[in-house]
Amino acid sequence: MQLPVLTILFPLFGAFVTVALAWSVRSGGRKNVMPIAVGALASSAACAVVLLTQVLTTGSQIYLLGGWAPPWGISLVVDPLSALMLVVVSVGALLNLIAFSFTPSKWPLGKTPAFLGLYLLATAGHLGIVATGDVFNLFVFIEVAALSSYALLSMEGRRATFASLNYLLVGSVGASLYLLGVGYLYIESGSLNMLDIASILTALPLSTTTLTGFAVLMLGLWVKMAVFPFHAWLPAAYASASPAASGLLAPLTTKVMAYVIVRMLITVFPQNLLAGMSGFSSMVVWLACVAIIAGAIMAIAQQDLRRMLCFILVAEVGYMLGGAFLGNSTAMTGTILHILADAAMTLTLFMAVGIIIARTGSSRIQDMDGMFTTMPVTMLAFVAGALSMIGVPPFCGFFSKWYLVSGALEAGHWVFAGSLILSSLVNVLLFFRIFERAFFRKPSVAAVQDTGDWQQLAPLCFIALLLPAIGLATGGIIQEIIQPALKGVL
Amino acid sequence: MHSLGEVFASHFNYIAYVAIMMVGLYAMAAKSNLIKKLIGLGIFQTSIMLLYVSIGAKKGATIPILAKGATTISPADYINPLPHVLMLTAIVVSVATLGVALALVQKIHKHFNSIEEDEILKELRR
Amino acid sequence: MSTEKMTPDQPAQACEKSWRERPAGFLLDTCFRFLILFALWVLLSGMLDAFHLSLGVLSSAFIVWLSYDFFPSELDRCWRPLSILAIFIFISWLMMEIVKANVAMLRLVFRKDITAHIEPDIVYLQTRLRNPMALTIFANSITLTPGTISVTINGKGEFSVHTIDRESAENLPGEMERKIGRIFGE
Amino acid sequence: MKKLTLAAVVIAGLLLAATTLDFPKWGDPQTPASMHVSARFIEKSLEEMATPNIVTAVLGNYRAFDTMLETIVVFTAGLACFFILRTRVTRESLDPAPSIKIPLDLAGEDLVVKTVARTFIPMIQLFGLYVLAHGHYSPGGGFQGGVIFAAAYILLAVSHDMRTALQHMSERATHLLSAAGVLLFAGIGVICMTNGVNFLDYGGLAGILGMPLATGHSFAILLIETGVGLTVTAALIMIFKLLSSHGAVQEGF
Repeated sequence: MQLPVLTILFPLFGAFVTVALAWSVRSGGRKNVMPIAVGALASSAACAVVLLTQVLTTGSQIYLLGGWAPPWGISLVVDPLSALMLVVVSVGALLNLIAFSFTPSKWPLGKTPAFLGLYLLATAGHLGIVATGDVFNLFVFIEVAALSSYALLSMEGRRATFASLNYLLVGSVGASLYLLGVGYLYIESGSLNMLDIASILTALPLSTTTLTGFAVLMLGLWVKMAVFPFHAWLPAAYASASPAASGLLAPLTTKVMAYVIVRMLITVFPQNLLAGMSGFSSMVVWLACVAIIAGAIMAIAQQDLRRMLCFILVAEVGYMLGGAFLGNSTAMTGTILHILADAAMTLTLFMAVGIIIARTGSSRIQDMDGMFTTMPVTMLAFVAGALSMIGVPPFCGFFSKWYLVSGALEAGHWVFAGSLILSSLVNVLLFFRIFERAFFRKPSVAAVQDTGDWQQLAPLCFIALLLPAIGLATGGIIQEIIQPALKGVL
Repeated sequence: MHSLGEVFASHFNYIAYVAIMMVGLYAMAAKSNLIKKLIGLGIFQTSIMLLYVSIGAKKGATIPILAKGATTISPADYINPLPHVLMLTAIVVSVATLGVALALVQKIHKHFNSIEEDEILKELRR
Repeated sequence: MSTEKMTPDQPAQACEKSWRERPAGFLLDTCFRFLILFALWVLLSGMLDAFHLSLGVLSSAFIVWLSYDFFPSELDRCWRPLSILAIFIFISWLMMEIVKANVAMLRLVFRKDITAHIEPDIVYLQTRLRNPMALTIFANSITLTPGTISVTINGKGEFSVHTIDRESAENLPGEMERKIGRIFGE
Repeated sequence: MKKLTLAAVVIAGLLLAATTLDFPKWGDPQTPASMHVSARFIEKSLEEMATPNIVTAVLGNYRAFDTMLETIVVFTAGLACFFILRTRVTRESLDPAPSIKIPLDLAGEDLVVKTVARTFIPMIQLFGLYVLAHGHYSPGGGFQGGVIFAAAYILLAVSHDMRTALQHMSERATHLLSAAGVLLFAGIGVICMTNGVNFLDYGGLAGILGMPLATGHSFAILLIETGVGLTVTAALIMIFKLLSSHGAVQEGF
């Protein structure tokens, strides 16, 4: 019954206790912080999983914070879709933390508790964004997640610091625009609760205020999500940050923002809105096409593995944006599937690259010669992630792309379908270039052997095995989670 | 159709917020100095706070603190408290963002010995 | 000064240390601090119900404990009736002086041959006052009086004062020093 | 380039201003914003939580979850500044133990500034607590009180020096206090949960303490405001120290 709030409270309390313990106990406290952080995330993940099963069997839950009924108080709304996202966020954060829990020795002395505190706060922020049913509360959660992300991403070197400041400037403008959009909705409806706003706006005739509010709010979310013209912060910030930080934020931030866009479209805004502004929708889909192609082209030019992944991510953002605005349920299904699939495969790829960086100290593509012989397990997981990213059938990436392409064809948008397929072909080129190097070339003399450290490899293998599993479960996910969410909407 | 002056008189708060917001946006986009960019960000965020607070205004109403011994409470007598609550939170958020931003700028200055964006970019390309 | 190694983390211990340093009259000093703060609380709050008064007692006691050594210890000596009398005498005298100096300034400003009469200069003074509170009050009183501004002061009682004409600084330190000294029993 | 930016900004501004013509007039009491949710807040807050200041009532009770997160944002900012800026964290600098305490009344050239600051610091602190405690009846509350309280320590650091400020509020104390504030706030929510009600439903706390419901709400608001005050004080002092000493948190800058 208290599960929705407990999912968020565990990482929050974990962060407080981590900081308090590190500064209160003379020597022992600092050593115990890692188990506390892992424990907090594990409890949160357990709550999320239990919540998902509950929601699937007994239906959505609305948790009233402070016991106040919805339009007056803040509520957490957990329906199948947000329960699934809660599981994705908490499990992703947990796996990534376990995989990188060996790195603290490399971190500046005394900063491990602060790092873990910020890591937990970022996770809690993302969990809250997913769970909340209040548009202003969502803004505050965005800021909790964002502030801790800025700090986490600034850790490694001067390039990272500068990139992080740029991210801060862009991200704050994005969040402020979102807040502005919320203000417009408040002027029009007088409420902040998502369901309440939806019912009020549906009863009112469509006004300029609602339309502008919608546009400004979406603009803010696109900035936070790194849609093409506003994408510059993403490769800069994620490619230069420490592996542990980018492994958390690259899979989560853009996907959670995509979820918010989907949530706004299917829950908050009246159904006649998108129909009433078809010009806007088609403009957004074109923008998505540009984002996909630009991301693919820029990815080809990269010499650094992580930068390349970041630009592929920019293209993936285009997939999700375009699918959400195509305006039919097949495409929306594809978008939601792709949020899930992309979170899983980005996590796999960033985790694998992070382990490569931690072992060899480099993420340049030319340093990957013979990696299949030196780090076989990591490379196998990398291959799984890559195949999923390309869209090879048993992996989950295939199914989401299938739905996106068929949605595009259903809407008659040939260009979107075409750019989707084009970017998949580019992914083939990009990844097979790497496989060729790693498989056929001889490793350099100084190459490190992949010692079987279960702590790193177990989470990686787990998430890599999950990729085909999610793919095979696609039918169930659509039936149990996506169709109820889209019922009566599209 | 209302006259332009009438529209201006009844909507001056919205026009003021847009003007301030654009000042902030311009400062963020056009200035190269990182501190000036942060000042621009501050102006940008403040304009949104102004918009919210001005939504709460009611003609002839007083601050949302109930008078002592008030027996009948009519919502028309007190201005809307909700925007104030929201903006209190937003102000705190913007203060926190500014603190983190200044910390980042200070670290950038330590690394690059400059807070001019173009100089830093030149240095990074080298 | 003790060189005892102390933990800097807890203000509590810092306070305990300063409490230990003042065995004589420390209870009276504490009460004095508490009463001043509590009077300020009542003045600010204006709510005289039991709940708010008890909050006031808690807050004042907390501040006395937390910031014991901020409170200027010199003020403790003003607690005697003689000092309170001296404070009133000093304030009323200072008011008169300020009025007098204002009139003198007015007269100076409206003179036709003003340039012949102003003679900006820096005067150096030595007072026998030593405690920081007395010196601060002295310096601020000089600045408050039109025509003179205190420029620098140090702990040894050496002042430099900027004056606009010769007469302004004529009776410094003089009367003012004596009256302030009486407050602090110096 | 700058002209292009200016043109873009002006066009965006004109577009945005054009959309505001649709907005309700300034000061109109009949807008949806003033009618729907806020009317209930104005009518019911005194009855439900014995708090005449409606802003505090909404902030501390109806939307207490927002306020908790706002406090967490401040906590995050303090932690983030520490994480970004703090240099050379050694065992010694984590537990700095300056062996000699400088007496406050050893004043040098800036005697007037120091003495005045010293006189006013306890009063500023008391004023901070007053603002915190009277948030129910007048403008004020945890954040404002915390800022004033932090300002007293910043005044100390500015008028004296960093070492004196550190002796009165060490780095360790600020970290512990900032964690304690958010723990207090969230802890009250959890205590309410133990009584079988939802997170932050102060009715649970009132039940445990055996208070009337409205008084319990009012009391709980005071407690959470104290938590906010603690975190804000500590985080702001932390940020000030880190920024003013370039992350070294010691004297000499």
